[in-house]
Amino acid sequence: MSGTFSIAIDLLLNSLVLSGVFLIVAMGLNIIYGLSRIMNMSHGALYAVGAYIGYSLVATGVNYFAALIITPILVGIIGLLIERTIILPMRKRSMVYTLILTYGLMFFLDGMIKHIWGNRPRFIELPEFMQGMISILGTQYPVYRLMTLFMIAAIMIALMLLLSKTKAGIIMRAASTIPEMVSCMGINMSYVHMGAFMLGCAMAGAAGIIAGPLTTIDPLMGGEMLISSFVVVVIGGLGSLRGAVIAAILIGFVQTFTEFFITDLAMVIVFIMMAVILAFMPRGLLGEGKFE
Amino acid sequence: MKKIVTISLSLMMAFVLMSSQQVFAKDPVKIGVLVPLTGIVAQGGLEMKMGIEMAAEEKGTILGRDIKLYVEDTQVKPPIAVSKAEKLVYKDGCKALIGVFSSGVGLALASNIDKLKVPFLSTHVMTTEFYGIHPLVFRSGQLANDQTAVGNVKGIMARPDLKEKTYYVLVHDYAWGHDAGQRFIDLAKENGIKIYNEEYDRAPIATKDWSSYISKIKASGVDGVYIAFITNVIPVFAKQMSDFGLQGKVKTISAAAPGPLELEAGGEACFGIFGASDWSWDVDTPASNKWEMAFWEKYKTIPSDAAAHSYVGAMNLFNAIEKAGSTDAQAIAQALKGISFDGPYGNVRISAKDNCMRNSAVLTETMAAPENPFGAKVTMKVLHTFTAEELGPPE
Amino acid sequence: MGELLCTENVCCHFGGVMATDNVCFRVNQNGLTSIIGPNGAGKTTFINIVTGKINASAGKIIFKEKDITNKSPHELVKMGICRTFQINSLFQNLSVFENLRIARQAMHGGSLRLFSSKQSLKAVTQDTWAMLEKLGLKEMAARPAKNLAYGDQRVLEVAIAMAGDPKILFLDEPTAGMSPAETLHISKMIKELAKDICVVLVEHDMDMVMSISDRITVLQNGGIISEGTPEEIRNNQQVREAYLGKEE
Amino acid sequence: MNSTTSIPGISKRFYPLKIFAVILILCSLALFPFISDNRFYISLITEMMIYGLLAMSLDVLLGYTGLLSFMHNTYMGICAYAVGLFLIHISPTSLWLACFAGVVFTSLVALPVGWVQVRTGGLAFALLTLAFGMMFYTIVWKWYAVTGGDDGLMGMPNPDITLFGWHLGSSSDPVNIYLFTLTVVTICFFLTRRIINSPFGAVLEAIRENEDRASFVGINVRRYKLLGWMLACILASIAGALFILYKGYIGPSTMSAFAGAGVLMMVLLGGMGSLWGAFAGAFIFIYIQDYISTMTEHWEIFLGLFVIFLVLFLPTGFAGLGDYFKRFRKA
Repeated sequence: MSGTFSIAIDLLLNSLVLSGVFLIVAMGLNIIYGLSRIMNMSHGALYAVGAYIGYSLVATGVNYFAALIITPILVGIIGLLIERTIILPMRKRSMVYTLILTYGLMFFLDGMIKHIWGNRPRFIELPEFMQGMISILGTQYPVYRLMTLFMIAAIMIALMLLLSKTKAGIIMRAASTIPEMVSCMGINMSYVHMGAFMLGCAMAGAAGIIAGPLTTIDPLMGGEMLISSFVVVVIGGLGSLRGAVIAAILIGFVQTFTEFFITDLAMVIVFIMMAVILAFMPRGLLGEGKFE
Repeated sequence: MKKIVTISLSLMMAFVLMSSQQVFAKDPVKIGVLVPLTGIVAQGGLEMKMGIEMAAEEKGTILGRDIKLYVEDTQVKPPIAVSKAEKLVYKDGCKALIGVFSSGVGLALASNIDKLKVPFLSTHVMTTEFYGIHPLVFRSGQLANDQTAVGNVKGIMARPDLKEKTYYVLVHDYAWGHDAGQRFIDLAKENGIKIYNEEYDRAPIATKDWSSYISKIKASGVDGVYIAFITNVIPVFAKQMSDFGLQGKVKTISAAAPGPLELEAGGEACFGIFGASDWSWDVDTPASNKWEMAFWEKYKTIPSDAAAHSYVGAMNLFNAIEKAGSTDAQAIAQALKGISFDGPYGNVRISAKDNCMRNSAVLTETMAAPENPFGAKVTMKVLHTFTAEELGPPE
Repeated sequence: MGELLCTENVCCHFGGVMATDNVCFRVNQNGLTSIIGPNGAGKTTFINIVTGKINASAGKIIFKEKDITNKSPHELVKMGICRTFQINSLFQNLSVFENLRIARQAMHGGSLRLFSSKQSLKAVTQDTWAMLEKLGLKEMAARPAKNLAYGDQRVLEVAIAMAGDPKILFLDEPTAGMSPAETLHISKMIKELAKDICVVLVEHDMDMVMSISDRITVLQNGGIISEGTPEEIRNNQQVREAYLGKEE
Repeated sequence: MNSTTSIPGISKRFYPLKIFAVILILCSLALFPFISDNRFYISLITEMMIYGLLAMSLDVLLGYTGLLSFMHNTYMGICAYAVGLFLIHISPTSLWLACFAGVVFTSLVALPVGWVQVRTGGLAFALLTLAFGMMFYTIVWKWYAVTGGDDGLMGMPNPDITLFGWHLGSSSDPVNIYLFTLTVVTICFFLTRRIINSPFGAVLEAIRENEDRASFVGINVRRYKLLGWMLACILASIAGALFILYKGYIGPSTMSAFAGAGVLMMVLLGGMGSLWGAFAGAFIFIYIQDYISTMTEHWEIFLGLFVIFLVLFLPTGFAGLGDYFKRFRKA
């Protein structure tokens, strides 16, 4: 009996961890899309950049928790550079062109990762107390994976506080519903777009360093995460932050359980769900999706 | 009017560029090298390229002519590998093709060899379908799946603690993975080794997060796992197994040798991987030590079996062209049958019967590395050496 | 003259807001009926419901004794219910000629001909030229719609609706943003149209409405507050309150 | 000028010159395999023509109906697999029957997908093509028993090309395949040009310009979007049949999202809204991708920079007609 019970706990915790990572990545994508209507195809690559920067920081002796703070900031700065150089001139262009531009950016970032860090898989050296196992309700579960849940919860709370309490957060939320009105109130929209893009990239970086120890850090990790985050964002409703929370949990559980029971068709089911939502509920689960 | 100008301009440019490349230098012997430089196995591909380049440098000249290597990136995608092979043969005029990491790419090339009409010597393709597949297609590289299965099963039978275990079989979902998994299961059942899932599990190559597979292994309660993964992914899987606390409890047996650099990255979590493979730098023979130091001086990276296979394969090819006395495809093919070369892992002979190599091999287990010039922390300790006859297949 | 179209207590609400509240509206074979009312009275919403742009939450719409509630726009247009839009909605990059020709072709049929050339639909091309002639847009036939002056674009908007051989034509503020001269030109054209087909005009320009309408319906908060000839409406107490607010 | 049946706006100037340019290009392409016996360029140009046909089919969807598809290569892949499986399992000699079966099968698959696709528009349509594309990609990749999974289809026979009993040559010889591809692609090009300039094509352009207004002019928008989708998918499936005859191999990587975006770039490179622009885009993209990847291991960096440069400084593509896409532009 204890066998199936411990499997259930394993699966439950694995699903929560996967949902958490999807949530942070999808949030970043949604913030960028919600505000400046840009579907950032290079979001996966920025997630990988975050993982690699985290690895390098920890490898050069920086404490893991310090790296946890520094990495999103660094990736946010990279996001700033990207936004000011190639996204800004694209502001007035149609959605298709920004899609292809960020697609080219994905190629560029993947290539740079390979150039700087090479092809070898990398592992982040976790602090001592995080490496062990802990028994939960009778089953052994890695400490780090539990820590991930807390870290993700902390990031989400910080994001909620930022969006609801701070001035910048309120401006961003307002701009995502009616951009024109915000610019009429004398707020320089170009700074708002810049802030949104930086925040989105920082979220991708944070997801990267958190997911680093969970999966493998290698140049291809970006590509898969991009497809999964698209699925989550679409099912939650494009640009809807609340929708992304529900969709991330849903997809995290569906993917983990289907991979456990019917390994082959796991991803097919996920894509069928995406297709059904897009065709019959384009505004997403909560109906808050924004299309143009 | 503007449209017409742009289209005729772009076509003229294309024709000019194409025709300008027929320049004739003093003609060296051109060899096409097909290795994956991007994608999941980029590290293995890089090591193969190093092995071949080292062989070319060591060989110097063939039939008094220099050796010119044309390297192309297959990206582990069969359609791209086929177009690159066409480019190497038709455009660059290569007289032979060498390399190729994955069975999928190898089989795609083999099915197009009639168009290419040049000999193709694979140095890392392990599928058993290569035995006698085509008169122009040869293998001189990593042990084939059947040979590895024999090595692993003999290794398990020789150890009482491993013999009693029940094994969970998990493979990468492509031709090589299925072949390796099926071979081991058939041979294990013949020898009475218990297999938990005879319908072996298949994981996508791009899998990064092994947690769902590991929970299945944990749930099944097995005490052994047989994995047929691409070399670079083996240490990653071992690391996640140890993260989930299974390193001590579940013994990992691998159908392929793990890459040395990945072992370094994995560190202690990768200890205890058991498996048969051609070579590891722990092999203590004069030829092996000499080659290791030469490789270390040249590339300053830990010598790997991928580099060793490709080095030996390249030497076999160069010697065959020398023996054939010409770069004609049929002559080279004829010379390749039965040719042999004494390299880091002993004598490697290409059997005339099925164009595939026979060579001795070692049974290894990963553990902490002794003092070594490469600064390696993890080694593949040699437990036992198999003779070529032991591994077969019979000739 | 028989009744052409009538709506029986049509309602439509977005969430809590009751945009159209039990509207019963009747129109005859021809003549010009105007719908007026303060901003937000639900004029455009009502037209959107009748022309199929949005679905009615309740009530029925009868056209020539047939129930056409919530039918899709293209079916309604085929039946002769055409409309223009408050904000210009043209085929921007297509030429003025093509804007009209595609409307004629959609009505005339022949859109499924894959292999014959556009010119092969002779009747369609001739009708389009005739229409351009009538509306004085002939010289600009080859220019893309986006390069036209705003006034001409409004005329083209009406022309496209006309190309559908409408039995009943809904005009949504055709004179919005027009100079007095252009407004005069358009109202003369509308008066001309109303002779043989039924025209329903939604407008703010009071003196234009009063001068050319046969009947006027006044909407407020989604419901009809009064109907009648222009004179009755001019001195109707409720209408004045609706517009000018109650005298305290 | 304004006779009652002429249509203004179609420029008749330089018409003879245009015909001459087209004939010149076709002849030079037809004679190329006989001039230079370098088989690499013969197969490279065959591949360029096949991807040109695929890019043109995407342009019918994107440049003429205003519908963006991320993975239009899915339907090329499905047809290639269908033709391959037909030749391997049913009859290894009947080439035409295999191609016909492949195209019909792909259309039967594309119809229900199209019915769902046309319920959406704009970005939702694009993301839906990504969802369906990835679904078919995963099915093909996982169905190891039938499709050979990641290694693709093995053991493709090379049937002879026969026309009404007249034996033209075996499909294993690149020159025959080159000429066969050239004729099929040229026929498809002129047929598509004819359809684009027909009343049906006019309806598609009206939908691209203003979908809302189109339904208020009496056009059943969903039906015509579906027909436009089917036309694009049939052309893509023809490209799929040609691909497997040329390559003798089909694998999941040809149907991947990565390859899908490549086709999209060919259309943008060549300039949307011009059929021959798609071919120019395909020629240039494949040449650059082939050329860069042999130059350096890190070809991805340069391809990325090239795309960014292209979008920033040359948005309308080489054929200069990209502004058909004004409709999406927010200005």
